[in-house]
Amino acid sequence: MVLKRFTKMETKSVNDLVFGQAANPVEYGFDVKLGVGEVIPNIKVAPAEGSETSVEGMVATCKNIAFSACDRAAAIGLPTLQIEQEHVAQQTKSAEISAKTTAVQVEQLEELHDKYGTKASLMSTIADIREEDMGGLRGSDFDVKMDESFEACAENGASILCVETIGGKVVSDYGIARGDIRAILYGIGVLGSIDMGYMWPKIVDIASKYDYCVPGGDTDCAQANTAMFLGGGLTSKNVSHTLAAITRAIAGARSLVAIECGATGPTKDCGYENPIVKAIGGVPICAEGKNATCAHSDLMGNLAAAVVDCWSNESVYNREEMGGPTTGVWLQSLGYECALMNTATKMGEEETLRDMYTLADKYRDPQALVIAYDNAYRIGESIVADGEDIYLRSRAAALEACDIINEAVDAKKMYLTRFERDTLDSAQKTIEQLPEEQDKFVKTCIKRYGRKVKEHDPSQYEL
Amino acid sequence: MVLKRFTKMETKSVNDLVFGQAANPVEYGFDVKLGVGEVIPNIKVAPAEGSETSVEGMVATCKNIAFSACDRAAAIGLPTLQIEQEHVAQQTKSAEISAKTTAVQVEQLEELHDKYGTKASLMSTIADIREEDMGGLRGSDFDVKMDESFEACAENGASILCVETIGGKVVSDYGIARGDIRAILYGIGVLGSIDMGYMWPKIVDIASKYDYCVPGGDTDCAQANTAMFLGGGLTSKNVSHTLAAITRAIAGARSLVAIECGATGPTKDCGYENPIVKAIGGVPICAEGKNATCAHSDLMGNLAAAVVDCWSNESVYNREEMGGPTTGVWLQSLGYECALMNTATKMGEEETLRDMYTLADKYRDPQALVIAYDNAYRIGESIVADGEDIYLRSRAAALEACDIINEAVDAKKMYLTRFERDTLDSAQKTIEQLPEEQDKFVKTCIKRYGRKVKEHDPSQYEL
Amino acid sequence: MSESPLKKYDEAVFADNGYDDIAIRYNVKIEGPALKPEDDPEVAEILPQEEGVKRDLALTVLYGDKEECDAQVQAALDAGEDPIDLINNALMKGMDGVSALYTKGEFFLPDLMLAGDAMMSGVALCEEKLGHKSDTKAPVMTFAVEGDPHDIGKNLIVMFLNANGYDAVDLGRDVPTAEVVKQAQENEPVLMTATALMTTTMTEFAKIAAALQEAGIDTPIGCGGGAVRRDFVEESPQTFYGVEAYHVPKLADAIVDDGKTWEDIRNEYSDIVGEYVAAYS
Amino acid sequence: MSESPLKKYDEAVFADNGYDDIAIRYNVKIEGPALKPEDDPEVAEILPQEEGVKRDLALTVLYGDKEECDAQVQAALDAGEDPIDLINNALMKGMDGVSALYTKGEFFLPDLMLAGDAMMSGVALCEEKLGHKSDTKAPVMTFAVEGDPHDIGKNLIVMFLNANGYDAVDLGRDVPTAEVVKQAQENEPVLMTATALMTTTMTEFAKIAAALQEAGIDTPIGCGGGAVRRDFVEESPQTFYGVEAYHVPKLADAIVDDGKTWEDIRNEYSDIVGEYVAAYS
Ligand SMILES: [Zn+2]
Ligand SMILES: [Zn+2]
Ligand SMILES: [Zn+2]
Repeated sequence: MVLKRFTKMETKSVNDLVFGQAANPVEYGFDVKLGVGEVIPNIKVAPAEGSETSVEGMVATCKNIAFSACDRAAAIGLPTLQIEQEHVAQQTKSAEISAKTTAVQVEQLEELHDKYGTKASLMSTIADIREEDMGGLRGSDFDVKMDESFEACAENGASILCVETIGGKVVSDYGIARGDIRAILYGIGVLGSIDMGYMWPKIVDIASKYDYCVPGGDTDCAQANTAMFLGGGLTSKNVSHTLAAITRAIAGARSLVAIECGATGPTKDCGYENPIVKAIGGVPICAEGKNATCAHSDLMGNLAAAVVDCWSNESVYNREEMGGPTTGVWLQSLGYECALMNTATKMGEEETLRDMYTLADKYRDPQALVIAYDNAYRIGESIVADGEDIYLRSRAAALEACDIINEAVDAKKMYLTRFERDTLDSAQKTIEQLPEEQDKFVKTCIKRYGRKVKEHDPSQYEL
Repeated sequence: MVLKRFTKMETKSVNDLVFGQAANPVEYGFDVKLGVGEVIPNIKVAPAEGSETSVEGMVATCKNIAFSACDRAAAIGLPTLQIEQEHVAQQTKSAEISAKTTAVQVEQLEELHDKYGTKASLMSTIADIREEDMGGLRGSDFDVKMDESFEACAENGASILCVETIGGKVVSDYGIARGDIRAILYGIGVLGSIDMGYMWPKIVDIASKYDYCVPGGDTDCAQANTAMFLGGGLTSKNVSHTLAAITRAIAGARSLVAIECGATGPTKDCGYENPIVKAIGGVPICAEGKNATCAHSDLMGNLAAAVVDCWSNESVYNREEMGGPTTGVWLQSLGYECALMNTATKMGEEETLRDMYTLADKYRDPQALVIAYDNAYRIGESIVADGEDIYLRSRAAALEACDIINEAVDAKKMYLTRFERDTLDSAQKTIEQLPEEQDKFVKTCIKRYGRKVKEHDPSQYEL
Repeated sequence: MSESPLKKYDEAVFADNGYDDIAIRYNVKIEGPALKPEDDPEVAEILPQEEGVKRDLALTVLYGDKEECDAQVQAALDAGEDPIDLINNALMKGMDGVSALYTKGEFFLPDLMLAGDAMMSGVALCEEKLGHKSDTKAPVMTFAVEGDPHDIGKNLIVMFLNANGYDAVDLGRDVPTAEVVKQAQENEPVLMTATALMTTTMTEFAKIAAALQEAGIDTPIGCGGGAVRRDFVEESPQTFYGVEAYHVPKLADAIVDDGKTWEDIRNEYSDIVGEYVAAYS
Repeated sequence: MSESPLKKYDEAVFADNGYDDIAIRYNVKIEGPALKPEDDPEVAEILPQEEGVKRDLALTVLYGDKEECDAQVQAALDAGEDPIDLINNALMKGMDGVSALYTKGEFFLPDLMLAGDAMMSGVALCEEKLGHKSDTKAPVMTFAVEGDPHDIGKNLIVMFLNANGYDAVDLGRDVPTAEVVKQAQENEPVLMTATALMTTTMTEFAKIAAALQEAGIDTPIGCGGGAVRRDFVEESPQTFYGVEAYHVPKLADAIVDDGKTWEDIRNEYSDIVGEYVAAYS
């Protein structure tokens, strides 16, 4: 399949990048419309431990989650409810479980829609159960099982199909732990993009068969989020936050591939690179931040909301709080944040709120800085300038991120530790010295990482 | 003690009512200043079950909470951290436990302050362990124990002393369950106010002995929040939300008494009547809303932030989430919300954000409507107009709330169910027919509720 | 006062779809047409059909009018009506109607409380005439645990029990464990409910269960309240987690009519109370 | 592109106290003066004092320079240096310096990883010369549980073990329980670590513990990873909850040197790892 690469920006101006609005809106589920103004909550709850051991267990836990979500949505007057079912491996491996867990949640959402008129939808995120060194990425049993799971979900009423593909992870993991930007660029920009080009046409085909269903998007969870999570807080001492910032910019070039294959958004919540994808592709995005602290800590809890269309809590244990089931607790926090955004939009002050969200974090950390919507737009422009070549555009994104950080440092807005400063300088120097041709770069990388990363198998990427 | 009743508004204009700013700022703890612009997070975690059985258990759980809070504050770059220690009964009953749990948390906060320069403080909320029918409100063993606990906390470094007094609860509980507005007015407006007038001069005296410590404030948790919690969500079928709204207005007249006794704020988080108190008394307030869903569900998650100075999560179990200890998880959500407000203030857009917060909930429910800051200011004005008389001002607040709701209904902005409509009409009619003199009202109430509420003992209020 | 700063946004906020773009008052949105309570088809089935003293009496309960109820009961008794007949076929029928409307969402807590007050007062008058207590289904004991001064949840339980023909033995609030054991020995309840608001008072549940076991009393204990969670409750034997006050009579029925044990209740809670309960699935 | 819409707020946001009113980069704020790693007083104590091949070698590890390290080791061996002496008094000393700097917050993960790569490569050359494996403190087994393809946390553990003189027996990721038992029988580790990312893979811990018990193997199992909680882990015997990857060597030391059991570790975790650990207090 020859992809239509983006070579210009779908979002015409940086100021058009704002929550709730997208150049290319999308409709799905029970009357949900994204990109035309409203921001909606996306609640996600992890199946309780032990529930994975039987079909009935999985169905019961999924029903429980959907019931509690619908109950709270009605209790507090939410205009729209989206549930995300992020598969555990056991779900994806069984078409029966995929079908039944989807059906039971869709049923609850339909009841809510019928009784109250609430707009409602279900995002089904299939687990990427493939392994590069065990079975392989293409045509393996697990690859086939994933196709079957996508089909089962769509057939049973899923509104959106998503996935977090893992192509290139074995190499980027190596690079992230060692601060090796070349490995990161190869793992994410090249290998990740190639693997998405294999997976996404299949997903788009399946979704297109059902009028209530759309192909959502992908996230670089397996790679850029590994850098972010290991990067941790300001006082952590693992991965450099400037390196994590560059990694995020590269992820923008990668996650765009889903859209190039026909995905329409909403993309996946944990893709902190989504502002770049939205800037280029004009699709509505999911995002998570200050109301996803149940799942992880980031340094951009407000900024992540600046251009969101679907606001998520990422994940939480399914159990009871004093304030009720965690499903209701976190949905309510999300729903109220959406209400704030939707109020700003009605007031005609959405740009003001967007700018508040952004400035609340822009200089908290370099990782926040590079995905601040104005900088995300800049990175987007650097990507489309080299849009036809997945390697060159990833490299351009990385260099643009370096420039953005350096400019902020020069303007005395951003301050770096020595570690952050050193790793930024060294990464920038390395990138600048990389070859101008994809072939040459790939050849060097295969030689270098074929040896250092024993799980890496270039043939899985047709390299 | 003769109290200086408020007969005019400390907050000069309704537009001066905004988060982070107060007519009468206050300083306490390690360099914390409230009311001069910055909104700060207030994290509160319930001691783990079982920890209450020993001094060591209580100290360990309190240390754990403070450690996790300080750790997260540093990790995400919060300029200020406030911890609230809301006592369980066992803490207040033992001066030793009060002292040691306070000291261990203050020690953590001081370390944070020394190492990072973080501004830091501890709010100590003593449990009201008195019971009207068993031992009594005044001079009982439990009353004395409370005094000792306040003293122990202040002596060991507490920055703020607070309490949720329960005067009048036995009568208001009766009234709330039966929709009897007269009992509510008597229980909150008269009995609650009288009891606060007994308790608060003692607390103010203790705090005044320590330069780092201030007397914060009281909340009508025991009464107005009972109405709110029983009122529940839109689909609940217990207490009427219009009645709960009137109850809240009355609570404003009551909770003001702490300020009249010398409390300086910040007041207690769960006092949803605080906007009224701030409008009249000009003191900084705590509040809770969309980031307190761990503890309870309200219908004003954003609106509650509109005029806040200290943003709280109310309470959460002390346990682990995927994102770390609940202390860190909820502190981060709070801290990020504060960052949003502080950013708006720096941008000069604090009024815009305040109005977004307010409009996001103003017409979600009548309870939200009456404490929207513009209406809270109106209710404040009605209170100070009768400021000298605790009964008349409570009645005025109740009637103003009725007017506010009716006006919004007439303007087709607020919609009511038949139940809400009927209970509003009947309450309004009842209130309008009440006597003009406090003595006469009290006499009728003693006669009526002395019989119906067996726990009620008017002598506890010097009636 | 000066004009509200919010006024300038009114036009924008109420434009187009209006406030529904922000929040929807679903309670208003789904409200059906107004109906007199006695005209509700289900209630019409429950109430005495025949015009007369028993129907009138049921209606005073339905409307929660204690004074009128007292007056009518007294008049009926004076006119020689059978007190047992009045209780079972007038007062309790009115209460059944109230429960039906509450379940449907047509009636609310104050309706229930005032009807309960009227019904209980009428029953008391009848019992005075009888010279002894009337029959109840069984005794059920209620209390808030030691250290817990909050009792509004427990008071709701008492009201639901009385309304459903149980003898609610209410020990009050802040009740020491020894007192619970003593009262359980005296009253032999079929079920007891323990309520707690705080994490540090719910630990009493385990102590109560242990004390009862030691005394050889195996009555199921329904535990609930503010900070209480199912997983915590189920760490003790003999207990189960109670979710809503109005579930209690149905749980008592399951024990009395079907011999359900506390283990059965843990396993079949949703079925017993007849609705989907998230904490039990 | 057009100018950033945020530009207009720059002046306001950076006025007065600047961005510190919103967020403070504490990592920058508390940073001490720059120091060459070998000049850190603690590291200076650890490194060979005397100028010469061993100090140079330790420095190549300290700087994570694998190629230079390989070259120097080879040259030293060719010059007749004792391989055991090189391992213990040069390569491991460099690594000890790295660990010290990491603990202080002066060194970071990549420093550790690159130093570890250099050290391990140097050790391999020495062992080649020796003709056999060098001594380690003890074998420790590591794996990600069945169904879990995530292994970066486990890889960190492996690195920390090697850096501290343990023989890390790495079973990889997605490891079936039967394989765990088999490898435990063969390798007789003093400790094993099981990692899991999801709520639905952490349930493997219980299965592994049961299978090991059945096989009569009572090696402590440190369980950790993404969604893992202490309370869940402790539902199985023989396990404890592991909080940070860098804790593992200290836990292994406690087992090897002080004979600590899994129960001891549950009770003394904070003491053993030498820091306040919130999950254990
Ligand atoms: Zn993810
Ligand atoms: Zn409260
Ligand atoms: Zn409270």
